[in-house]
Amino acid sequence: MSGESEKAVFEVPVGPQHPALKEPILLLFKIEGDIIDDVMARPAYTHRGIEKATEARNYIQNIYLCERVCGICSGIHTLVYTQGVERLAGVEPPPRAKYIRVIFLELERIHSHALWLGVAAHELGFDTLFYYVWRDRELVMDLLELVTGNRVNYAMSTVGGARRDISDEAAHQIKKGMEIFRRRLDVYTGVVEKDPTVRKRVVDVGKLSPHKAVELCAVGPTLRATGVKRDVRADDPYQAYDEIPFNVATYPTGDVLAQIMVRVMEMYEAANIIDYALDHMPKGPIRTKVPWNIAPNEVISRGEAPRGELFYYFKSNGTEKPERVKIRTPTLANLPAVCEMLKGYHIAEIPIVFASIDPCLSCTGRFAFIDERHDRSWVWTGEQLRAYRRRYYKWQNR
Amino acid sequence: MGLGLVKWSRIKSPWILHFNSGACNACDIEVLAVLTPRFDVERFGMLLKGSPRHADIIVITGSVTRQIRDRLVRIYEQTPEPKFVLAVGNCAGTGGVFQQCYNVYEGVDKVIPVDVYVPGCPPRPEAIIHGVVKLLQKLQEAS
Amino acid sequence: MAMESELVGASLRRPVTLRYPFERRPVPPRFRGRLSWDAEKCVGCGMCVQVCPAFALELVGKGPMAELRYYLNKCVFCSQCVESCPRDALTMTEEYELADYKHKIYEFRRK
Amino acid sequence: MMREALGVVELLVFPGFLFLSWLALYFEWVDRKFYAKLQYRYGPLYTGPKGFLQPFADFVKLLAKEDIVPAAVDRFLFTLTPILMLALAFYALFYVPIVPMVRNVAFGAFEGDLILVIFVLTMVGFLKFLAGWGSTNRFSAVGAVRTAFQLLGYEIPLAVVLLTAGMGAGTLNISLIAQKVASNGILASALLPALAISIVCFQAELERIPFDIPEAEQEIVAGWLTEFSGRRLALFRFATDLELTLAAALTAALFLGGPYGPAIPLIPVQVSYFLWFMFKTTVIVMVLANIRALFARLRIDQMVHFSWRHLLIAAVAEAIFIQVLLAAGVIA
Amino acid sequence: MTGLEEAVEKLKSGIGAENVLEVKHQPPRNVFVLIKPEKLKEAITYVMKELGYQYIITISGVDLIKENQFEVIYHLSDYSNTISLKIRIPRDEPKVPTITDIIPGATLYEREVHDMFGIVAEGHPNLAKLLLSDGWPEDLHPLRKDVTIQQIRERLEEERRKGVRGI
Repeated sequence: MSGESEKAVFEVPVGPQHPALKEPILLLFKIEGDIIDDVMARPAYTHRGIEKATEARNYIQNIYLCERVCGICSGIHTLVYTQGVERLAGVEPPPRAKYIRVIFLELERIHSHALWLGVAAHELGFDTLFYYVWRDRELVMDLLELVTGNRVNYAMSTVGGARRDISDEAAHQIKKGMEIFRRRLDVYTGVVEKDPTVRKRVVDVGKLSPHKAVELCAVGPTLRATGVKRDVRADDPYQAYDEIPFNVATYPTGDVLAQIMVRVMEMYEAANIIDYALDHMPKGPIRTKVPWNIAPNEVISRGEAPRGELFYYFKSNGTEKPERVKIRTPTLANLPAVCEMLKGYHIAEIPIVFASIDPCLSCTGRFAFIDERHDRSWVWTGEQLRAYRRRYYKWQNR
Repeated sequence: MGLGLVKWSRIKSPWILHFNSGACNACDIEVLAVLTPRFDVERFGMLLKGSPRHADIIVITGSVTRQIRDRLVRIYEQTPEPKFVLAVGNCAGTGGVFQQCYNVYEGVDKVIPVDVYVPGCPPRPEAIIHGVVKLLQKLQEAS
Repeated sequence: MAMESELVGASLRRPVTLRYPFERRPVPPRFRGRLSWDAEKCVGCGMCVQVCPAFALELVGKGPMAELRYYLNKCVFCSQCVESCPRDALTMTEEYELADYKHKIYEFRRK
Repeated sequence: MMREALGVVELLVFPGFLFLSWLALYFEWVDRKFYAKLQYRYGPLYTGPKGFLQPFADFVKLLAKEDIVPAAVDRFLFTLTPILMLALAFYALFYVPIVPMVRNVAFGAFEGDLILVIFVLTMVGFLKFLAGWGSTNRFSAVGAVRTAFQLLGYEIPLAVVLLTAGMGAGTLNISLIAQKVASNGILASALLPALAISIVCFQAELERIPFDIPEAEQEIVAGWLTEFSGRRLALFRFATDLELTLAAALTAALFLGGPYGPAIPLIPVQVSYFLWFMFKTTVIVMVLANIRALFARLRIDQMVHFSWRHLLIAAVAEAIFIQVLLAAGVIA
Repeated sequence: MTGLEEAVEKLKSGIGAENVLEVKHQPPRNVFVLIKPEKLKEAITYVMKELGYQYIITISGVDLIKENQFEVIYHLSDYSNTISLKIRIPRDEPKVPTITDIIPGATLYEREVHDMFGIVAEGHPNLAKLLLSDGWPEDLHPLRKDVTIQQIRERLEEERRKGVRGI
């Protein structure tokens, strides 16, 4: 092992506050020259203790707590939560509610993927694309605001149905918006596919093999970008997804380009789903009543968040508060995969590869990855950090 | 005269550092949205900076988790004077929906001083700009 | 290079920027802003306090004469209280410019 | 006596320090405004008319801000590099014809000043490396190493194309080259490929997208600039603006004739110099901003690869092309 | 007979029907199967190898404080159907065998359960702290039912007063 220590290996910590990371996480890289040798992540920075808090609040309060597990995929969190509680109570939401849920979930998927595409462009240093995508994302945000009343946390799904209806006028506006958005999407697809500098940065970068992806239990677009056709919407359909025809987008190459293309294709697909759902929305009520106290039971609830599979496990105990709510977010499932993807690439590729799984750490906040082969930890303890700080930041005014 | 010029320049050139102290991302994407063409705060001379050394205003989103507390203090210390803190969202204000969770400090002001609170969950981008304008007003009034 | 035609378009068109403090856009119809309370309708049942996920509401006093205290900086603007209120005493206003130098607490009073 | 007094004015006011400072801030404004315009934004808007005073406000604010010197840095380098970089950028600008008032050439013009300016350009790059290295922060260090790598990439093609202009004009005096290019249409059109190459090289020198690798915000925070704050940061930013001015003025002078151009009727020749200079340099800055808006960032190895594989070969080909034209007597 | 019922029958024959204590279907595509703890690895291997499941969704822990037991649930899936294998282990001696050798993707979930309940996955290569802060006391497991949020907060404040950082 003496040979290894002679190599110029040095550690670069990235985070918890770093421009590439919109959220706090500590990534510690072992770098050999310019090549990443090993990755360690510590996302405890966003751990807030939500699972414990759910046990102290009633089912209604928990809707909004779970909505704020993650601000970007807030819709799917409320949906999977409310779907789970409905299953616990043995209540079926009315058909129209199911369609409304599907519509705003797909709108959310578009907004999330557009957001991600912008952030990915930003990580590549392509700020113009970032600004353009976000400009057009505002279109979707306006539609979401029109339908739900808020830009980000929609509070749209509730236990027993949907809280707000979609009027014919709103439906018309959504369709018009989707039409415009599709045209803009064509432009961006062209840019990503043709621009030489973008291609240089994304083709054959952050490769993941389908075998490895399945083995590390990756989910969602990260898995689909390796060509594995898995999507909870198709495999375990919930809400109205079994009545709506759609394709599961996959891309075979497994690099960052594939991650981008899968998400772009999903945006097209989501626009189609929205159009179809608006056309086939049944008339009728949008809510049913659900009892305040829920008898002892246990269920699981799954849904396809923009980032992959979202999973809730519920256990009720006959009171107004749940006995146990377990939340498994997609980013947690994808982090081992991204650590695998990063190895062997340049420092310059950290931002884009890490961003390529669309990390949503606030969801996760419960994870630290240490390479299991080497079984060594480089988590800096508080003491080490303070020593480093004392050494370094003993600054003075002049 | 000289002081007036300095004050004027401070009001006209507030550079921000975005710090996520354990937020749910909603406020973060709205803070980002504020920079994008629809709202474009570069109109006010605001630039998003990556290094705390270059920043004047620290925009903090999130309910300050226990793990991030020391980092927050450190970032605050690294920022050169004069510095201002904008707490965006109610998590940064009081903990919001995460009050009474075991791993949060319930607000940035429990750890470092805050100049302006922007309520909202998340605040609309307009509300964030309004918060910044309020902060600049405070600067204006301060002698 | 694929963006050049877009850039040319941008250089010829007006910016899309909303010059916010000087230019406003209408608030959407379902917007959830600051809470307001109607003393006439409230019967003090406390339902709103029970469902509030962020502990932003507090009943001062008991029964029909109870008054409401609203912690603006705790509210998450979910409007569950509005929905749960049996008498429709609560509404969400369109007010969103709420930034301030300190925490704001609204003491809703019966006249 | 009159001549000396004019010389002092030329040095200090116009087109000396004061005007150059104004010019630097003006170019930053043009750059930011046009970049924003390309992105459907306004850019700076409320600081002075159309945000014109924004760079000035940034500069004053940074001057008045607390200046933090981390304990681990090399104090000598930390203090020296911003001042030296500013001084060098100013120094080089006195050899570039901007608005020649007295002698019809740049203030410090002499035969061979092109070599000096090329040397200064290299030194500026080297100072960036020293500044980052002296900071000892990991991000700064990585940024510094990248600066040095990048220098290896663009420096030689840049020098080759700049000297090509000199070859074509038969002199190494920047002002004389500019005069020659302005009066010789064939030479000017033969130098157009060199203009394109030099713009790409200057984009790299100025560390702007797609070559902002040493400052890549998403990767290494602010690169070699990470640890600088307050006054030092203000000086660095100002020096970078001056570098932009230098790049624009030098490119304009060597390939587009700088301030020299067809006389505009009814106005004195100095005013026409001013108008031509402002027009040409502003267009160059806008082209630089357009490039900035058009690309994603390259990786450092891709950048060096690109420079050696494409830029250098193109630059040498251009030099040979000019030589052939000279030998064939096409360029008089 | 649906695919899942068939799968459960196969599982019963695979690990022995006497080791399957309880089967509870949650339509449409989930089943909870309570098995004996000592048969856990065998059951998971059977599900993964013989039934062709590839994917572990997560591992949930539940504190059954009244029975003085922990329930650990392994949610295995073939992306469409889910078999939730449950085991119950004594609260005083919270140990389960690791399954990382069968499913590499399960490492994080085992560590999460370790953090939250103190359930040790024996044989796990590295059970370091996952999501709790650096200065978190080793004996405090937040999701156990015998501590309330208030108690956790008080404990952490006390630790901080003692000088422990990172909480």
